[in-house]
Amino acid sequence: MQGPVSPAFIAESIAKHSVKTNIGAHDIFLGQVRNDVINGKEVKAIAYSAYEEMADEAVYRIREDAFEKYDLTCMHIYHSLGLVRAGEISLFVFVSSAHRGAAFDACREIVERIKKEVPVWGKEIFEDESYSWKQNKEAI
Amino acid sequence: MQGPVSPAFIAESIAKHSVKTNIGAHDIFLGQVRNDVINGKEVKAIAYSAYEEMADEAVYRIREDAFEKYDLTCMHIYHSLGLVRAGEISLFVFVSSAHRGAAFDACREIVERIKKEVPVWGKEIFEDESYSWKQNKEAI
Amino acid sequence: MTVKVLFFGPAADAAGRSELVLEGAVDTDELRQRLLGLFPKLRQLGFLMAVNKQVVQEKAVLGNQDVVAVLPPYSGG
Amino acid sequence: MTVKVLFFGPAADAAGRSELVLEGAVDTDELRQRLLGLFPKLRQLGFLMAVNKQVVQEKAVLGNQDVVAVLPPYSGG
Repeated sequence: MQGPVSPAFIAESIAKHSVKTNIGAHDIFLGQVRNDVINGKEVKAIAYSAYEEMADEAVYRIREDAFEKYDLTCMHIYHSLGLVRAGEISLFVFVSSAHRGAAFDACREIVERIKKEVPVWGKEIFEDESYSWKQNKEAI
Repeated sequence: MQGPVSPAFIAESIAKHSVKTNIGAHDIFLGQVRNDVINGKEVKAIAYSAYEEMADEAVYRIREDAFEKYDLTCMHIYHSLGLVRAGEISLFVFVSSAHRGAAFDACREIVERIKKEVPVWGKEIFEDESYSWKQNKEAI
Repeated sequence: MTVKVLFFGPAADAAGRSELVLEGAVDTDELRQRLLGLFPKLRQLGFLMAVNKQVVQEKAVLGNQDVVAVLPPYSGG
Repeated sequence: MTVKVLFFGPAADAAGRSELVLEGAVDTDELRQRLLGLFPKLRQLGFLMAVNKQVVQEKAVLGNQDVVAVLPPYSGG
């Protein structure tokens, strides 16, 4: 989605699941942009870009694999594109299952795979409008 | 809290964290009441009761232990008391940290400990107003 | 010497009440036996006891005015 | 025979462009060498290549009109 994931959007997503009364557990991961200090300058936002067609395919594969491996009721994955300010949310993974084990296991695995397999890049923008490219801890 | 945890309340909780720009990861667990079928009758709600003073102490201990063990920024735990209908949320655990590992580990451990250590009981109420006492899979 | 006994969840159903004041129970083992005698339905339930909000796993001596909670397996979440 | 090369994230910075059409590259190893020659800043970046959206870990033969993406380490989330 373009821009940050809003708390209202998350609330709507949660509310929609109240009709699915076979669900017993939801695990939700939210990635929030940190105001890291890099070489003395504070990150004020991250601009995300992606190889969108390939990213869509990667997310589709991650979804399919998770449904295959775990007993899940439903799953939603949203990653921001464009500008997300420090304190705003850039990643929303929402996994639901009858029992909590599957939701916990799947949600964590999905987040790890998103970081590793989805072609998205974050440009960290500092207060003075200069930038550097974000480096994830577990890079390729 | 009395009654179900509303999606709007969850959204407000998330929104409040946007000022904490040292947070990079939130893990949120939500327990939702399932319409299990027990002896042919469908659960329409659970009425929760607790030994409240002891429950408060148990939650306090779980909080303290998690802050001690994991590098967390903040943590919020809410369990419903009173009536929660099938599809509504009865447990809300919200754990935030700079990096995702701590949030994931702590959230899961907190949920397991809540189920084991907090004196709360759920009375499953069926469509015909009869009831049975809920049994958790990992009981004492 | 009196102790106050609190019954929670299915234990309140089994005892038909949420509290009870008992005289002369000296320790938790003796109290457990008296409760099982008074309320036989507690037998199939299984329960722990907490004395003044502390769960006791072994026999504990009771003091005057202690509050003893009868705690069947928890089922929160 | 032409291939279209797409540059993403820091690779677009290093190449100063987001795409480029190249003639005559027969496989991904040869293409990599040509790209490093054209855009030396790609060296320090490190990158994988995807041919028609499939990441290739070993040398792959290129066909006419293939789309090759230059993918520096991902940093989503």
